[in-house]
Amino acid sequence: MFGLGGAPQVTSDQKLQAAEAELDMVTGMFNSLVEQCHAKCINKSYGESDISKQEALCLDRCVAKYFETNVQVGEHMQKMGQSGQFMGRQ
Amino acid sequence: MFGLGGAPQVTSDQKLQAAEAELDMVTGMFNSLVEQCHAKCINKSYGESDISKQEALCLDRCVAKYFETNVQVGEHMQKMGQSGQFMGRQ
Amino acid sequence: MFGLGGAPQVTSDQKLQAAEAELDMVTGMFNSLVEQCHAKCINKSYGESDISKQEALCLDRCVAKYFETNVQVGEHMQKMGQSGQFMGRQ
Amino acid sequence: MDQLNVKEQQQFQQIVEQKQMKDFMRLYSNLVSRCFDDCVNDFTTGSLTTKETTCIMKCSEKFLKHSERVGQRFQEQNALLMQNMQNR
Amino acid sequence: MDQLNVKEQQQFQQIVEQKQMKDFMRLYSNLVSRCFDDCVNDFTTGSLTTKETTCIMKCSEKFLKHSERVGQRFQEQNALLMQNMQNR
Amino acid sequence: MDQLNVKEQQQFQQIVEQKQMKDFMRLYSNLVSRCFDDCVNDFTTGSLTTKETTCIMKCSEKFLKHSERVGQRFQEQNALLMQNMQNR
Repeated sequence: MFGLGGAPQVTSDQKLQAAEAELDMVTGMFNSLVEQCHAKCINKSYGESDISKQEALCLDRCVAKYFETNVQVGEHMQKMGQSGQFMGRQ
Repeated sequence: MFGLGGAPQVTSDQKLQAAEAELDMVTGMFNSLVEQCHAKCINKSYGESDISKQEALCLDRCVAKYFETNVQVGEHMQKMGQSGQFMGRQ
Repeated sequence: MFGLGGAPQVTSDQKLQAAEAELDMVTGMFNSLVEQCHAKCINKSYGESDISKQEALCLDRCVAKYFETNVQVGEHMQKMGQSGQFMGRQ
Repeated sequence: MDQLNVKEQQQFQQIVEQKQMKDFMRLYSNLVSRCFDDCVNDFTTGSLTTKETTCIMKCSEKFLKHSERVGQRFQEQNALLMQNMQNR
Repeated sequence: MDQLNVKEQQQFQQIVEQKQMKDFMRLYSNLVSRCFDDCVNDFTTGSLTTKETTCIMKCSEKFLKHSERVGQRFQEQNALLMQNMQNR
Repeated sequence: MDQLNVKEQQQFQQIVEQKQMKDFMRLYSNLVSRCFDDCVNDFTTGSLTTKETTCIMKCSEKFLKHSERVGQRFQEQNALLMQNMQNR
């Protein structure tokens, strides 16, 4: 998802491990998205088993804004990483 | 716990993996049960280190109702799965 | 961290697994510490990107008290374990 | 993922398949936990009341529809993201 | 689980044993986190007060008794469930 | 850890390195989830507002500084603990 998995690695094993770590992260993000958008958008009185139009609109925007957040944080971290503010020191 | 682990599989490896996944699910359920029944039944002022009679009764019912919920959800999902409403599409 | 990893084990595999389990526990503790001290000390209005002096002091004490809690619980569990009140029965 | 050769892709596919059963089990466990948490809060009785059972059914159906919709949007956004990264 | 043959059951038993140490460590970590969360909320001091220490002791004992009781009920209910599935 | 011989220590070092990428990814995911949760709560718009973006930047910087500080203290306390255990 973030174009990882292609660092200067050599063995098949390491490439597979990187790919697996990436898969785990995408899965983790999806699970977290499901939880968070449920908390932010879904009415928990369960009068209906269907998702209302309002809830559906909220969910679509919730996912879109989560991805935007992801991109923003990624770019910001790269900027901070290049300026040597974080990483390695931690 | 759900009679899984016996699908049309061939290798020992796959059978062991299915059994391990099932074990992980049962362990996960137990951990979640411990957390949830603690939240629903246990007084967090900790005046006593013993569980009161009222708390004990609440815990017993909490576990029983959780298992009932588990069965209900399982049967409901199977019904929905057979009617083709979910699974595979997701 | 707790001097585990040195029980009467034989194979390299078992020793490595014990060491890995210990590593996982320390990592888990650190992650939990990050979460809990954030909840207890950090102002979430995010007017500033810097940690205030007050927040920093709170964090330092939060980590120290967490370690103290860890030691207390460890000693208490050992005492209870020796008196045979728990473990094995569960 | 295009850095993996054919053989590595096959191995990776196996890893993906191994994880799918776990993912399904986690979805199921989450469903049970969530609906139990939202619907069952009265412990004066030892088995589920009609009201609780109804709530659990609606909750679980709604949660599946919810994760289905979030899954669709997730894939769309992910595809969009990959496209943007390649066009840069 | 009866679909596993004897050799597979031995291998599975090894997996179970590997997981038990992890389970114990998780129980321990949960205990520390929970009692820290419930008992320690004053950071005007740098080490535990007597009141906090007392709370932590009672909290951890109570949590162990709690998980022991939940564990017993869990096993009973699980046995019941397996029985019901075989009698169907 | 001193119970491991040289070869075992090398193997253990490999395990540690394998976990580091996972740890970094988890830190990153936690960061996104936390700042999304704390900063984005208005869904009358479909993309981030300026206010939300500012909040996310500050939240993520602050969270990194936070985990850095907690990490330093954690290591100090851990070193202290190991020392105390050996002196007993």
